[in-house]
Amino acid sequence: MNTVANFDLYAPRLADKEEYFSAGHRACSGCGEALAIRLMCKALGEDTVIVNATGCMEVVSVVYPTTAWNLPWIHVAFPNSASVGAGVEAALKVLRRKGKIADRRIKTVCIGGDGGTFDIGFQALSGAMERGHDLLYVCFDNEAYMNTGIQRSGATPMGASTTTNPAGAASQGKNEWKKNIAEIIASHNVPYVATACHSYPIDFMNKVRKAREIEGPSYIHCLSVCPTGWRVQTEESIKAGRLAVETGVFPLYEIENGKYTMSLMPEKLRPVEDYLKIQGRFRHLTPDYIQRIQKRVNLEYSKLLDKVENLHSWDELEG
Amino acid sequence: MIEIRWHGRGGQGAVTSVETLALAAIGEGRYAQGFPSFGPERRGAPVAAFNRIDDKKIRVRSGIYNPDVVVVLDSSLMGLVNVAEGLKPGGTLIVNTVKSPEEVKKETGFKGTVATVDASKIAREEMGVPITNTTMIGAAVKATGVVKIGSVKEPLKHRFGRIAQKNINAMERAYKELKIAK
Amino acid sequence: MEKAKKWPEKWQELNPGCMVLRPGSAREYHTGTWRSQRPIFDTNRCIKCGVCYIFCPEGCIHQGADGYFSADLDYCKGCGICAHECWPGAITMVEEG
Amino acid sequence: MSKRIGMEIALAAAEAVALCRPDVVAAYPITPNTHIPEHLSDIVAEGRIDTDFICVESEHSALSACCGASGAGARAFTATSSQGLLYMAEIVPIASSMRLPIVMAIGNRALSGPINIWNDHSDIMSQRDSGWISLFAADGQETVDMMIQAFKIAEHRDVMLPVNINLDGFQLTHVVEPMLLPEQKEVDRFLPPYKPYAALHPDNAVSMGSLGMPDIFNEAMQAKDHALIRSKKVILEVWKEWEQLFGRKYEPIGAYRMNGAEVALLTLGSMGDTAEVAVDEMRSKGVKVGLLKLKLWRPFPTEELIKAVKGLTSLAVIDRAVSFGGANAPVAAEIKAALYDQKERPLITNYIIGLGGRDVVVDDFVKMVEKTIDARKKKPKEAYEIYGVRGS
Repeated sequence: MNTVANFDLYAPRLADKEEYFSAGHRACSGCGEALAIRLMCKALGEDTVIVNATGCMEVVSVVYPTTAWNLPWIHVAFPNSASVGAGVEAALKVLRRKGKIADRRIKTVCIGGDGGTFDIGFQALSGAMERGHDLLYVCFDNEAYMNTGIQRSGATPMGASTTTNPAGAASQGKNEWKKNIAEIIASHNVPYVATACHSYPIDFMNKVRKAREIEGPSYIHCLSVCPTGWRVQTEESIKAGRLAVETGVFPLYEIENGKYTMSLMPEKLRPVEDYLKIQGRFRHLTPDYIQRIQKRVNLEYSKLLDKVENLHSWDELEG
Repeated sequence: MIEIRWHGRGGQGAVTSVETLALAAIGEGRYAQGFPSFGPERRGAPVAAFNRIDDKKIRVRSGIYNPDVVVVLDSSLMGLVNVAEGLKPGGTLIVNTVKSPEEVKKETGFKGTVATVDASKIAREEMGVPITNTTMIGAAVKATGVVKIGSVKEPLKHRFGRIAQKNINAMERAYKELKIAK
Repeated sequence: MEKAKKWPEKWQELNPGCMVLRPGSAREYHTGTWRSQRPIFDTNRCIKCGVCYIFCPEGCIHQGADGYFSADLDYCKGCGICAHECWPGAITMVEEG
Repeated sequence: MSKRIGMEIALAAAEAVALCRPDVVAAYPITPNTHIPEHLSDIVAEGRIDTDFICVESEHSALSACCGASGAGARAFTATSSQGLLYMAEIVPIASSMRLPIVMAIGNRALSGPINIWNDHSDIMSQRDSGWISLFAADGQETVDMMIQAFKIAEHRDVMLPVNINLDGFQLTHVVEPMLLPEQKEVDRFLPPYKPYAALHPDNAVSMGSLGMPDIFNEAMQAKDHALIRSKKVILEVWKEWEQLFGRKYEPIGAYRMNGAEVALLTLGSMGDTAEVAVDEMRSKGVKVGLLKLKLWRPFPTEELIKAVKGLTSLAVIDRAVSFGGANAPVAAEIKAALYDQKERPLITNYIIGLGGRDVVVDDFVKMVEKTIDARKKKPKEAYEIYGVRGS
C-alpha cells in the first residue's frame, strides 16, 4: 500500500524510457490528461492499438499531417471508441487466427474523456463490456466537456460551475452528484476495474499493466486534472489530483473479480474544502454547500470501505 | 404465369407454403416468386402470402390482386375474409374444410373451380398437429398442376429435416383426397 | 500556426483518408513557442530522483549522461509542474524574455 | 459452375457475402434487412466461414465496429435499413473519409414517421452525399452479384471507399426467387484476399482519423471527391470482368427497349422489373417507349446518362423518396442537373411512387408514361408529383 508514499524516488527507473505519446502535442500547458496518456502508454508498451474517442486528446495529438502517437492509433467519432475498439479487437483476433498477421497478442486500448464515457459513449461502452471483448477502456475524467469549452457532463462534480450550469445568484453550479461509472462498469461483471490518477503515476502504471494482462474487458477510471476547466494554476495539476485522493473525493481502489481493495488509504481524510478551495470552479460555494459536499463524500467513502470490507471475490464465493 | 394467393393466420405457416411451392418450381428449372404480405400481423391474425410461377423470368414485383388460384389454410377465415376477392372468374379456390366443394361454391358464390379437403384432419393424423401449411400444398398441386408433386419433396426435406417425411405424407394424402368441382 | 515539415501543398499530396504514416511526427511542431516561463535546473540541489521527468505532461524532460535532468525547450510549455513537484527545490521557473 | 438456387433474396445476399470470406461482421437487427445478418450468423455458427460476428448494441456501433475492423486490416460487412442507417449516419461519412472499404447492404425502407417498415428510398437518399459508392439492385441475381462485386470495388487500391448495395425492403429482401450463386472457387479467383493500404498494427504505427484544420480541409474534400469520381473506372472494369466470368452484364444505366424510343421511364431498384412489363405492353400498342434502369447512383454516371437520353423527347423520372421542399425528388434533381448543360435534352417529368411500401402495379407505369407524353402539350404545374396520392 505504501508503494505510493515513497514512489517518487524510483519513478524514472520504474517507467519505460520510451515516449509513445511524443512531445509536440497541443494539449494545454499543465494538462493532467496528456500526462496520464503519456504514463498509460509507457505501461502499455508497443504491442498496443489505441482507439481514441473524439475529445481533447484526439484533437491535440493528431493534427494532419502529424501525429504525437508512436503507437497505431485510430479515431472515428465521439460516442464510439468502445465499439471501434470492439471492431479492432475482433479484427486482430481473426487475422491472427487466420495467419494474416504475426502470431502475437496485441492489446486494444480504448480511451475517452468523461463525456465520451459517461454520457454519449456510454451505450457503446456498456455493449463492449457486456460482450466481453479483450479490450482495456481507460476513461480520462476531467469532469466536464473541456474540448468544447467546459460544459457540464455526467461526471461533473456537485457544486462545480461549468459553462452550461454556471454558478449565479440562483445557482451553485451543478446540483447533482457525479455518476459512479466505475461501479456501473463493475456491474457488467468486468474482471478488472480500477480508479487511478496521474498524480500517482506508479500506481496508475501498475494498474494499466495489470489490466493489459486481463484476457477480456477491463476498465480504468483515471481522474485527470484540467487546469483550464478547473481553474487551477498549471503547476498545481499534480497537487490537485493528490488532494482529490487525500480528501476522499476520488479514492483509489481496484475491483478484481468482485473483490474491492483500496490502493491508498490515508490515515485521516483531509477536509474536502482543501481540495475545493484551490479550484476556481468551486470558488462560489457557500460554507453550507461545502458541508453538503463533505457529507456526501463521507457517505460515498463509507460505502466504498464497506465494500472493501464485506465483498468477496468471485473465486471465494464459488468456494 | 400463374398467380396464387394463400390465406392463413399468423403462425400457421403460409409463408412456408409459398416458399416451398416456389422452391419446388425453381427445382424444376422454372421461375417463381414466393413472398408474404408484409404486414405487422402477429400470431393469429388473418394473413396472406403469394406465389407467382412461370416458365420464364418473372418481372412483375407488385402485389397480386387478381390471382388465378386462392388457397385457404383455415376454414374459419371463410366468414371473416372475402377469400374469393379478385379471384379470376375461371380461377380455382382451394379450401381446407370438411365441406364439399359444392357447399363452398354455394357459400362463396364463386363460379369457377372449387376444391376442398379436410387438411386439418390429415395434418392431425399424419403429424399430430393441425398445421395445414404443408398439407395444403398437396391440394394446391393437385388442383392446379402448377408443379409436379414429386418436386415438392426436396424443399420439404430441406426445410423440415427429420420430420420431413410426416409433412410429405400429409401433403400426398391431401393430393389424393382432394375433391374438385369444376 | 507553425507548419510541419511535410506540409502538403496540393490535394494530390494528401495521404488517403488523411492517414498519418509518420509516427511521432508531432515533434515537428515546436510547442516551446507557447511558453512564457522556463524551468532552470540547479544541479547543486538535484538528487536525480526524476520526479520532474515523470510528471512532465510533454515528456520533454530527459536525464543526461551525467544523471541530471533538463527540459527540451523546443517543447516545454512552461507549465511549472516540474518546479512545483521537485521537493528538493532544484527547479525554479523564470520569466521568458 | 454457379449453382441455381431458390432462396429468399436476403438469405442469398448473406450467402454471397459469405463467399467473400468476411473477417468481421457487425450488425444490429432492424426490419427488413435483418435476415441478412441473421443468416450470416447462421453460416458462422455452422462453421462455414471463419468470421467474427459482433452482435453490437446499435447501428452506430455496427458501423463503428466495421471502421475499427477495417482499419485493422479486416474485410468488414454490415447491413441495415431506415432508422438504422440514420442512427449510424454520424459514422457514414467518416467511413468514406477514412477510406475504409466496408461493404454495407441496405434493405431500403421508409424513414419514420409515421413509423413504417416498408420500402422506399428515403433512407439511402438521406445519405446521398456521404461519399460512399452506392449501387442499386433490381432483383435477387443483381443482389447476389453486387455483394461480391462490392468487395472487389471497395478494396481496389484506386478506390478504397465503402460501398452500399441497396435492395428494396420486402420487395426484394423477403421474396423467394431463383438465382445463380457462384461457387467458392470462382469467387476466390475473382476476389483476392484483402490487402490494406495501411492497417492498425505496431509494426507500422499509422494514425487514422486525424484532425483536419481549415487549411487542409478543402484539399481533403477534393481528394475524397476525386476518389469517388475515379472509382467509376474501377467499377466498370470489375463489371466487365464479372461479365466475362459469369456472363451477366452490368452497366451504370441499363437500357431496356430503348431503340427508337421517344419517351422513357427511368427507375431505381426493383421497380425496374415491373416497369419492363409496362414497356412491353405499351410497345405492343405502338408507343415508342423505353426504360432506363439506374444501377450506379454514386458516383453518378453523368456521361452515361447523356448518352442514354440522346434522341428522347421526354423522360419520366421515377423516384421513391421525397426531397421535402426541394425543386425535385432526389433522382430527378440529379438528372436535371446532369443534363442542364446539354443543348438538346428531353422534357423531364418526375413521379414519386411506392412510398412506405405503397404498391406500384404495371398500369401505374403505363399511366405515368401517358402523362409524360401529354406533358409535351401541356406542361404540368408542379415539377414533381407524388403519384397516386389520394385527394389530389
